[in-house]
Amino acid sequence: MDLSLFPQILLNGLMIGGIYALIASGFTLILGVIQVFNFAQGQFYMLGAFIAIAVVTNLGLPYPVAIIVALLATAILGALLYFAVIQWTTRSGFFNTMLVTVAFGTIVAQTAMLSFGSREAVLPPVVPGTLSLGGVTIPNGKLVVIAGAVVVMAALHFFMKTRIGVSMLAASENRDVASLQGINPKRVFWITMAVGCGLCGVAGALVAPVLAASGTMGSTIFIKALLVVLVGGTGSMSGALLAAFVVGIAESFAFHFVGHLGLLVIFVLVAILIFFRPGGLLGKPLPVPGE
Amino acid sequence: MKTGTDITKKLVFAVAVAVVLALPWMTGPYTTQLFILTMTYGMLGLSFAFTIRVGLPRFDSAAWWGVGAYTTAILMTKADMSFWLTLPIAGIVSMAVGFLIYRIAIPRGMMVFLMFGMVIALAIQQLFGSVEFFGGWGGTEVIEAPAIGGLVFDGKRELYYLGLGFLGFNLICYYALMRSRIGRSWNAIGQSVKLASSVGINVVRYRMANVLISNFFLALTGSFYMAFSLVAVPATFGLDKSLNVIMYVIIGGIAYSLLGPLVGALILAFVPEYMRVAAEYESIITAVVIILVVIFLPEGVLGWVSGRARPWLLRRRPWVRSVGSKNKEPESG
Amino acid sequence: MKKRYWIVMALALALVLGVLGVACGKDEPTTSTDAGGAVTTAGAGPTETLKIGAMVSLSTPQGLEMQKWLTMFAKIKNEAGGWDIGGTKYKLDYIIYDSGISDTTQTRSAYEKAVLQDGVKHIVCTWTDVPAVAVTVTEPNEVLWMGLDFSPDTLKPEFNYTIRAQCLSFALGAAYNMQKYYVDKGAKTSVICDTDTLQSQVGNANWAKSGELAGLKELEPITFPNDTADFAPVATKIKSLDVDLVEFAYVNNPDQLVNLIRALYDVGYDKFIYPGLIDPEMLANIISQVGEEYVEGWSGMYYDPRGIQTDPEMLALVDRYEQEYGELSQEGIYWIGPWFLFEEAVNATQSIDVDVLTEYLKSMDHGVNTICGYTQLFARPDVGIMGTVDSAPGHYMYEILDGQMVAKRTVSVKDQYLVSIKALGVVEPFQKYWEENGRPTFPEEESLFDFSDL
Amino acid sequence: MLLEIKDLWVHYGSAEAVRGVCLGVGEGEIVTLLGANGAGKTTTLRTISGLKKATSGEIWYKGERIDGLPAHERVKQGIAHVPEGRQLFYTLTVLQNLQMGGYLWKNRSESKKRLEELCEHFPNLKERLHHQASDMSGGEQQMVAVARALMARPKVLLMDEPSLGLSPIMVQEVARIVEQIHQSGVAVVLVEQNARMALKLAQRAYVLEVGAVTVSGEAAAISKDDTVTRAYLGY
Repeated sequence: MDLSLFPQILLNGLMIGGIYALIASGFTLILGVIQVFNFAQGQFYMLGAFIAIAVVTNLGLPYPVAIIVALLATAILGALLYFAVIQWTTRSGFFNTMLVTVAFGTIVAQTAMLSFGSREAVLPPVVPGTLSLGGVTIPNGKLVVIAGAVVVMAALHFFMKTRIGVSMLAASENRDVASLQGINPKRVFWITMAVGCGLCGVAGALVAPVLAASGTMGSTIFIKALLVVLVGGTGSMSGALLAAFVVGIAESFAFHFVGHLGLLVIFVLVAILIFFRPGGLLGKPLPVPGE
Repeated sequence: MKTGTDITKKLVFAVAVAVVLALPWMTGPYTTQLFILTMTYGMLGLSFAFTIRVGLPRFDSAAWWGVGAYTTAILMTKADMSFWLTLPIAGIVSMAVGFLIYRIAIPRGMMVFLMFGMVIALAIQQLFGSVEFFGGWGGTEVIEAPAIGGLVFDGKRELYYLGLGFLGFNLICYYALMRSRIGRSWNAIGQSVKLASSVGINVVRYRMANVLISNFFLALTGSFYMAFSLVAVPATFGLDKSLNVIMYVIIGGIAYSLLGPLVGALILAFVPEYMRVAAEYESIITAVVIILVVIFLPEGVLGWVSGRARPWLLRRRPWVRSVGSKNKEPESG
Repeated sequence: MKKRYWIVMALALALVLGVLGVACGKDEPTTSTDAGGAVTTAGAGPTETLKIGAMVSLSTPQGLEMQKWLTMFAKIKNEAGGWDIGGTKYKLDYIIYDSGISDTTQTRSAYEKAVLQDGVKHIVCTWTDVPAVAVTVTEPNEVLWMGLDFSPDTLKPEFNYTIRAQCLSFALGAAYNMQKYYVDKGAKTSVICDTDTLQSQVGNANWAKSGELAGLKELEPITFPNDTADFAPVATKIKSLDVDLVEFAYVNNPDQLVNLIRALYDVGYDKFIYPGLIDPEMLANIISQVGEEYVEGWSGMYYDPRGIQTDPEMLALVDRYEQEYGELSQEGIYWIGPWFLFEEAVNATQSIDVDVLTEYLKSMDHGVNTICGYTQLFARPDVGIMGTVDSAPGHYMYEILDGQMVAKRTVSVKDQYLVSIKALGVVEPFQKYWEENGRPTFPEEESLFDFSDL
Repeated sequence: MLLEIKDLWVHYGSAEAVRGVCLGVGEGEIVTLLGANGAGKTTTLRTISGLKKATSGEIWYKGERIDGLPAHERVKQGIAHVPEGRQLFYTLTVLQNLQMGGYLWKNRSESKKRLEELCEHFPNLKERLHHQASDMSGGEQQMVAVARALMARPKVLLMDEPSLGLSPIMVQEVARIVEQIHQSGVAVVLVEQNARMALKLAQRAYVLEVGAVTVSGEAAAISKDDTVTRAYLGY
């Protein structure tokens, strides 16, 4: 095959990997800390993209502002999801809570469908043009996405080192003992929901200029994020990051060589990986509520 | 006192059986069809509730349902097999493929099983859709309705009774299994994996057995589905269907592993029929209703009813409580 | 408990109000089941109700769009005091059913609800139902089905009430017109790129055949899963094939199309692109991504009839639509074609009897104008169906020049019909059919292909 | 009395864990709870710190009823709890563990000051601050757990089996630390398997049997009580 394509395929993998990383780390954060399987994660991603587009096209604000608005809006909605719904259902069990997030996701998705559905939503490229490196053309837009994802992941890394961040980790490890330190679990929980959902919102906002938005963009990316979590192992942010890039790049190459069956190939590869490395690449075994 | 309740119980049971048997003669074909669908979804729900007994939630029920449907369809069209012969084959195929996949997932615990299930749901659908052999996204068709001798199951009533047969078989098997020795081990695992393994139960093996049995019945449900659908299309067997199945179980009451899924499926099949709302908002309204039900009736409709009904009517299964609840408190002091 | 109760109730209320707000913000709430608002002219009020069913998915833009159009047709009829059929005024009740997206269960439920519960005898216009399931309900219950079908599932001589009023069998004329355009510009090799769906599995093979007929060397099509969001891998693969033309034959998801072209641009593909079905808004989107010189060429779309459509009746409908719902949207406009055939059949026979209507439709020998141009039903002697059951649908052609979509013309029914027969290699049975029944007559339209080219 | 518990009843499901326990802790006092496994000692502590909800009964602290408060609010009031089996945050470092203990200090320098103070009390923690908590030995983990609880400057420290699973030398060390805490003016409620050590340290003692207090009084007196010595001291 044409070797010059290699860097390009790699770059595609890196870009989508960055997005997976954001969604997957939001997901494992929520799963780890609140033990909520947040099904609405993908819908928050979709919402983030639509909000960013609306802010740029309707309000005429610059793109970086749109990212921040998308982050805040999805974070607030995530906290709202916690206050309005999740906190009443956690006591009645894991599945009940999960079902509720599914329902919430449906509401978000169908509402988006009804309000944005028949319109195309595309942002003009933020940094137009391409970069030429040794015969390889690299579109700037993709680099922006990768850079954005890295920046957000770094910010998340530092956030997890702050008092709030550490208290989130503490609460995820042992909720009772955390409350014995004076940590208010409820506060930690809604902050976690906000952060986890906000990460998805940012992911959506980041891809908006590159991938455009559609009402259905959230559903499969969520499954892919699960795949990333399986590969990376939960509880480990670095695992999620690594796995996201691994899955992203593998997917990119698999599509190139096996076409539309690439996804199946990835599934098989992941199954094999998990067979040999139960904890994923870096992580520890997944938390199991009620076991 | 006791004999009194016994008589009432028998009476209620007899009336219930009579009503169920007479239903297709009391209602129109469309309502009968709704009942057939209810039975199909009810059976899927039963299988979900069955694996929940060992603490494993399956998110791939629709996928294995599809495996059953496709096996039957392909065997009937390509190998010209009779419908009845395809039933055990569908079950075995589903168990065999399931075994290969779950060998990886089950030893890794509940959360991996759960996520794996979702991925499988997507993968199997993808497989059906993009592989030519399975008929692609257009699906695959069965021309012939199943028949025994002169009795052809092509009308609504016949299919209703066929469905009852499947459902009855399913219920009896699950009931017997739950009551058996292996069922007690499953209960123990459902209550606490740690405790169960500490008393020498091989958790992985028992879970595997449970899931494979559930796979068998899911595939059987798929075969039954082919009997009245006659067409299988990949989109039917997606993750959203599996989520619906869970909805039936939780709405019905997750603690009621036999009646719960059926009641849940019944409610969700019929209630929207009488809700006259603009169809594009239906999914939103259903979602809101589900949230409200989960918040206000966390034990499901049956749990709510049984709080008000006489206790013998619905026997609670205490073991399920431990599955969902978090942070179990130590019993020592 | 009390506090919690109120919080939740408030939330539920807020959600419902929010949803309604969204609906109202969209110009007008569209109630599907009620075709009310009928203005009854004094004395001659509608005496009977004619229920017609449509099967769409209400979670797709196309479905929502079709709902609007069809409800509007009913409204127009009712405003005029009902539909006068054979001396009886009928109040038209166009019932839109949600048949899901290629979901056999939901399709069956929707059809059985329509046929068994609501007593609908005519299903006119469908979108994402599963026709193979549909016919198992409609045929035994003698219900007229005029819908959309890509697959050969419903093309069986024993089906009596199934009219494939919107299908792909005779749709290759459009492809041929497009492909010829690029061949004239020097394209030699081509690859079709499409989603991995039923439509593409059936359609792309045919599309490639018309490409060969037009003189292109068609490579193995590239398909991608329907839910793909990142098209960079697809574009990379296309780039590696080194072809002269990329055909986005049936990609009709606007986001995907914009993304695809964007991705091609990003990897540095610099040959022809047939952008498929786009409208000016999408074109503007694409141009904002890649610059106007990147997407020059031919395009087919059915978005705005003005400039192409000359029939004042159709234009009036478009105006009415804009009055009712605001801006015209392209999503549903093509798929409502069957309604016009149905309307014509009812008006011609002055009957709503299913058998009368089917008989008329099966011997229909002329095209009917729809918003997207002429549609005509033809027989399928190649599969043993001698009645006209399969449609050659109308289609617009645009040329993209300097970032503008310049309206050119419709693809003629004649092209659609003849090119398809030739490309699919079924000339022989048709020739035999023509010898027995005479050649069909086509509407007056500009055409590239003639009987002599067969 | 600094902390007073009146007629406390606690249930796990329908099982009674604590049945009408009354006890009091004075300012700066060491009180020990003795009893066999399952007597309700841990449950009593968990109820005081708010991890477990009482079925009935009252908990008074500094003249205020606190049984309605959630656990994290009680920490704010000055009740710290070193749970059974240490229960550190094993994924965090020692320093982070201690910082979590000082979670309530909004003021960073205040928290830092307290950390330095504690490092003086627990000299061998100082050099291991950046180690992962899971890498520490059992005794060191116990030190971290105690130090973590002390970070919040509590008035009452609830200690659940601090010497469990430690070597005899470490048990000595734990006794020394409890003594030290006592000297700094913090009241201690000590639940201990090692009844001899507990009685030596404590001023007063309560003996629990099947969830109820059977014997209570001065520690010195109880250590001479025949039934108690036979049951818990082994002679």
